[in-house]
Amino acid sequence: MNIAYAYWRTGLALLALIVTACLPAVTSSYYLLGVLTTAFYLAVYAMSWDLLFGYAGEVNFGPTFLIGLSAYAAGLCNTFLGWPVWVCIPIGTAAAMLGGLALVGPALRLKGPYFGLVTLVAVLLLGHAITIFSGYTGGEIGLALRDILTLSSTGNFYYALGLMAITAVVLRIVVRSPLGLILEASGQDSVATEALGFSVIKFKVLAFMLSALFSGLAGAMTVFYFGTASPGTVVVVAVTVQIIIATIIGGRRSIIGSILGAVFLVVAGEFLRPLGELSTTAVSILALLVLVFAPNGFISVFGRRGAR
Amino acid sequence: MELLLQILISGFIIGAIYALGAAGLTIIFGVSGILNLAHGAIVVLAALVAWYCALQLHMGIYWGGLAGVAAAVVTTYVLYALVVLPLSRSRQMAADELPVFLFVATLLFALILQGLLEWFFGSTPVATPALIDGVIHIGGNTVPLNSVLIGVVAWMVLGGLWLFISFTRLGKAMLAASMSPRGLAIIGYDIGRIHLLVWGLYGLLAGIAGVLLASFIGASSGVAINLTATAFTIVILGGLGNVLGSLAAAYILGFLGTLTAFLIAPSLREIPGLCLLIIILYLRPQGLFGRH
Amino acid sequence: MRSSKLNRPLLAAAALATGVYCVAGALPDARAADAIAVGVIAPKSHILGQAIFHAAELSVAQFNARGGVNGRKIELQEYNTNFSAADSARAFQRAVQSDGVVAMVGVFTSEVALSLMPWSSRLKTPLIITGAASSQIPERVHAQPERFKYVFHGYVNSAILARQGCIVAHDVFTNNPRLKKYDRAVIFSEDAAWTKPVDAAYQKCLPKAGMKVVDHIRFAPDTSDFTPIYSRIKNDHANVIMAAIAHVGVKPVVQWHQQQIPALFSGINGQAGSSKFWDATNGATEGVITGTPGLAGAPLTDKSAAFYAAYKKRFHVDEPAYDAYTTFDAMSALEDALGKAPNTSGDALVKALEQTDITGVLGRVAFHGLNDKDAHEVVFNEDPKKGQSFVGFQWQHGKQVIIWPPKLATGHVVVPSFVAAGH
Amino acid sequence: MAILEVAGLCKRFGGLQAVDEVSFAVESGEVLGLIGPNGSGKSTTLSLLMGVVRPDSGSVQLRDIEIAGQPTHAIAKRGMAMVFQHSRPLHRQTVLENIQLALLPDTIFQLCRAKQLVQRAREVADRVGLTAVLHQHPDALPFAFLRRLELAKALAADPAVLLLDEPFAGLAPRETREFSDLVVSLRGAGCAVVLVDHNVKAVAGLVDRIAAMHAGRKIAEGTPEQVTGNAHVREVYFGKSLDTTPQAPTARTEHDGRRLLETRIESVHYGQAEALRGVELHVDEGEFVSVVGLNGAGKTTLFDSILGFVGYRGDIQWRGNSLDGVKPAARASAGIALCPETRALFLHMSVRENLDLGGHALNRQARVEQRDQILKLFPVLAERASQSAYTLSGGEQQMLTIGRALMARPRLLLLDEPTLGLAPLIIEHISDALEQLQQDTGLAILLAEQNLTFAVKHSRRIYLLETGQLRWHGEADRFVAEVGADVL
Repeated sequence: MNIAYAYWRTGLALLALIVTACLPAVTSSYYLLGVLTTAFYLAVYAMSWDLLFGYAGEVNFGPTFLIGLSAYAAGLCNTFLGWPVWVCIPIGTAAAMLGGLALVGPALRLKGPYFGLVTLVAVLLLGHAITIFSGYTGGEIGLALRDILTLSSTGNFYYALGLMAITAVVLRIVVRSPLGLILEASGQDSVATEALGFSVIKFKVLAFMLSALFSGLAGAMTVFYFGTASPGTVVVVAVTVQIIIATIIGGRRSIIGSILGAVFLVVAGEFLRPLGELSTTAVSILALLVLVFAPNGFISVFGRRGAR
Repeated sequence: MELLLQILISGFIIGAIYALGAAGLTIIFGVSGILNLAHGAIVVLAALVAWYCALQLHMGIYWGGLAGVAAAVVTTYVLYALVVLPLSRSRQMAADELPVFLFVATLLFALILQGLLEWFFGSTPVATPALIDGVIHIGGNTVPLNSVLIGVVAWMVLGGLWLFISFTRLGKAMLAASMSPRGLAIIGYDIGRIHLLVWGLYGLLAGIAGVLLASFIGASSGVAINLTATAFTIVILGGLGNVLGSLAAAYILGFLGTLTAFLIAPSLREIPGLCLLIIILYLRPQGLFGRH
Repeated sequence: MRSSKLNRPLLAAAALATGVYCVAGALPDARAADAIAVGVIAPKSHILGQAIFHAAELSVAQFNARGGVNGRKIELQEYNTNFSAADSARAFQRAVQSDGVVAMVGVFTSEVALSLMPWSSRLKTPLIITGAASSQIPERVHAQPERFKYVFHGYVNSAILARQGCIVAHDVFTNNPRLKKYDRAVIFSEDAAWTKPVDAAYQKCLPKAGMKVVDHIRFAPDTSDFTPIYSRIKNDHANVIMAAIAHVGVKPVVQWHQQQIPALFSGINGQAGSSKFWDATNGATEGVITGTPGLAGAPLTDKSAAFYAAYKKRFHVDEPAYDAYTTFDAMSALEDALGKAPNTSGDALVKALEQTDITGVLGRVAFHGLNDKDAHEVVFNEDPKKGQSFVGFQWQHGKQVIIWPPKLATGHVVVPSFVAAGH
Repeated sequence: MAILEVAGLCKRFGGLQAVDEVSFAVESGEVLGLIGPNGSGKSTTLSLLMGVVRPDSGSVQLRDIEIAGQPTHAIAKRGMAMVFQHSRPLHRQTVLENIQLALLPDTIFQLCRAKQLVQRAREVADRVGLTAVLHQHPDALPFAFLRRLELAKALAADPAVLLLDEPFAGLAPRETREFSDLVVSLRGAGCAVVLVDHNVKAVAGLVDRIAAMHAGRKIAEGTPEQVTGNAHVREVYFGKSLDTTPQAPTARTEHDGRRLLETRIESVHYGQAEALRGVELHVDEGEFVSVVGLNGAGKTTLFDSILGFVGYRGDIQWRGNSLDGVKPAARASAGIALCPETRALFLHMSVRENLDLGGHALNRQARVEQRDQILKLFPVLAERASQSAYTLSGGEQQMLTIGRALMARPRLLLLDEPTLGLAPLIIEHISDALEQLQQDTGLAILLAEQNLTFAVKHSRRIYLLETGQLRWHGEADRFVAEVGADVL
């Protein structure tokens, strides 16, 4: 271990954080802050997803199952029970973690795309449930919340930045720790990892719990940022697609990669707005190009060894 | 009795269209091991092009349909040449990660295609004219001749596919490739060409399914994802790579949905299918009719 | 090896920071022109979205030609919702915080409309929703007037539409001496939140209109095959389908026609209002009856015909969709308010909008007060002199023929042969 | 006192009794070799011991504690460790970190590395000779080091019993020796070792005892000499008798001596592992040549190179022309037919369809003629012509594989282990068919075999392939005398 190198890296990450945190002082564009707020929440989704996909080796095509559970649990608590935001967010997160627990069973039994399909179906079922119970959930129209996090753009920016920073730090500590080592090993070859004396189930449960924790937090905070919870923002497959694209074009198995990917995705979408209705298509084309020609993502462009 | 007959007739037509779409998907998986998420988008493309050519360019329904199928085949080759081939040859990822990358890449392709379709044709649903007008009465049920024709055409195409696979050398080679690509290579077949053939055939089937769909119930860019999901459910239920299994699964799913809509509530139509899928995946991951 | 390792995070961080600051630099913070920016927001790929953009453009062009707000022109900024609540929220922020937009008009999907309401209050910018019919819009404004006072609803809510559907049905076919009795109705709704108040209103008003509700069917919005549903309707011996559909449109109508279901297709049918519906269904819509705020320049007011002519000339479109009319009237109200408000602040505009009383293309334009049940919703009345009004029409030979109200009617209702034969 | 005692272990996969009543015992400090041909159940036995696969019945006692049926990690904690044949180290971590992984406790409450962890990892690395590469990443290491890394991970927990699954596969001879020495050194540490390999010879110098397996059963146990001398074992490995002198030259028709195939392969690599090195051989027209060698020697790789399925350095010539850049399909069409060890049949197609696909390049009439000829050669296939290939017995499938290859009227037939897992009677049958074939058509055959009897009986010349290199080359008659005894 090169201690100086580790310090360097921590220093740089801190520098990037400080630079970003100073942004509200530099720019008077609340709009930019709004864009970045969305990007930061997406980054949290992406990091949580990557913990499962990149490290634990689980192809989860239903991150919005966890996000949606949390968003709606928190939203319902706020709308119908009138509980304050800071109570609803933990409740939502707990719902997401229960959902994560429910996914562990299939994850242990099924491989790769098959597990992916189960998670996809879980999302579809959640969507159907929202429609069926539209009396409570508001169906396709969505749920209007009584409260929001804060009115201030700067405030929302710092909430999102804070969550992203905490997520990044915690996940980074986890994946760099002995725990992360075992997690990665069990994702790569669960039989061999078992043979080294690790009970893989325990670590898979942990991975799902961590992923659910952060995507749940972000999901609940997202709805309190928007002021509404609707399938279009937290459940539909399009959101999943965004998360997957952000992770992969940023560079999987990399915390900073997920952040880069998410920020790129959102900011590129804004930049390409002059293209009108083709802007989303243009972003997809860009993402596809990255995927085909640099499958290891942006992060590989910055001189990192192939993440095999 | 009348109700039962209605369920049977309705299930027959819907099942045939489902089967048509899923047959191509499952062949692709059998031969190349690729789960193509752009499926729904390609089906919709065929439907919209057929509609556009038939009505906006006044080419008539038959030429329009042909144009739709041709568009699907061309797009399929574009997908193969620009996305699938380069990724399969890429050395930048571990071999076991390739399926996931292909999965995501086809998903992106679907999004791009969907965006372009929306831009060109708009997102409003459209339906092509009926191929023939009139209705027939079967046991007290009114059935449009067009629906009967669609069911018949779908079955004829499925029959043609069966004939192709069972009785032509190329078709047999294709089937053989899904059992043992290596076996095919050692007897002197160029696997690359077989892949080209399979993707072309897939485009053809998806295109025909799209054109029939446009005539039967209409299509819009928004339904692409649902079409993909349905086709996937069928393919997984039937066992990946198993054409006959897909056929059976298409009918099981078609009848299950129709029965639910008839007997319980139309709004719950999709749910039994999804639950069945989860149960099957859990108990029998190789599908109801999977071989392996 | 070592150096590239060191470079990676450095480069990544640098890229991130540069990217962020590039965006900061690239986006203008404020507008420098003296024009007043007004935003219009809708999905660009959809017919209903295009109608919103067109109507707003036409209104602004005419307004600016008349001299604008004391010489200041209005500049229209267009935003795409992409049907996504998240995209729309971002677009709204951009509009207000970056493009200096003072008010926003548009939106026809309820999900997007409801998700924009909190942003309207947060950004203190008036939002006039011109396409979505959710009754939740006025309900929420009514429930939290302080918070949602910036939101106006330039279209009537779905409960009113349902009641209007009953009235049209009653006048046109239930109580039409020329026709056999059409009095057994099935409520036929897509399973969505917006249809719940519609269904409730149908349950109440259909018996009043002389019809018996024989069944109530709700189906999934992604239903592809309606055969089972139509079988049930046939088994019910119903002869009227009172629809509440918007997301589905082509499929039920095409299958109704193909399977020759012996029941009139009436009620709320979001897509059938569009002139392109004939092409989209290949004429299967022949005989479908529905209502819409404005149609073919039906002369509800003295402005209707001029708008219709100008719209057709400018955009080469056969027929403006319903939300072209509502958007045009909302824009007129906004232009009026801009002229009367002391400044362009959100609160001043809200005050001015609340005072609106002008004649639009659909009738009088005025908004309910915050204390009314339909808070900040445009006033509806069957008499165009008292409020926004409504026509009923039927698709006949590729044309939308007005069949209600009688004094505007350009034709009579025609019962499709397979419906008539079914009795 | 035995530290590991296995009694009556059984495992069934569908219709296959993979492990059948296997019993043995290993003591501390003892090395037991478990040998057997492919598919004899030895690897499954290891999996059963480790708990990767649950046994149907039987007992496994480790230090007198019953562990059969327990989960793998529990068995590992009781002192069992295993080196898998195909393992994937963490590629983004260094060797040192990979070893640290194996030293970690099984708990989720560990966010910091314990101080002594690195020290212990270094010690383990030192024990297996990885000290020099501690800070390198696995994908930068030669294959032999990866094997050592796996050994290091297995040794990290100081296991009482170490299971090694084909530890020498893919290693060069020198590397094999070094690795053997490592294993021997474990004996001193009181560790019991169970080692699986095909090859008696490779393990002879290192094991105390050998248990030989065949078709799921243990057929012999004893010292290497005892097992090598065991008649049953010899029969399983070499057929009825090794002493068969080459038969009358009826099998070898006159060949006109024109060169058909000539390989000058410098090397073939699979990732880090070197599979072939310096293989120069040739086959003349009408000739019957064998490449003999045990499993893992590189025979299949050689055939794959000839058909162009794997990349190679060097050159392969077909009738005087280089095959460089020629695709597999074109090589097959040029007259090289392969019968792979896996058979690669189209299992869900009928026998006739399989044959017809083999002759796809012929016109209809020629195809029918050729098919009739092959059905005459293998009459049993004619009876089963419309049955699906998967319903055939192993022998029939092998015949079908050969038949399909012959449908294309090849000049050279590559036969990869045609006798594997087949009953002697069937082997006789195939043997007769091949003889007749050569007589009738003058086809050249290149056979890869570990069944020496079969190879010696038919071939004119024999190449001996060992760990990817040619060890010996000569006339078949000289083979038994010069190297026969050495091969076992």
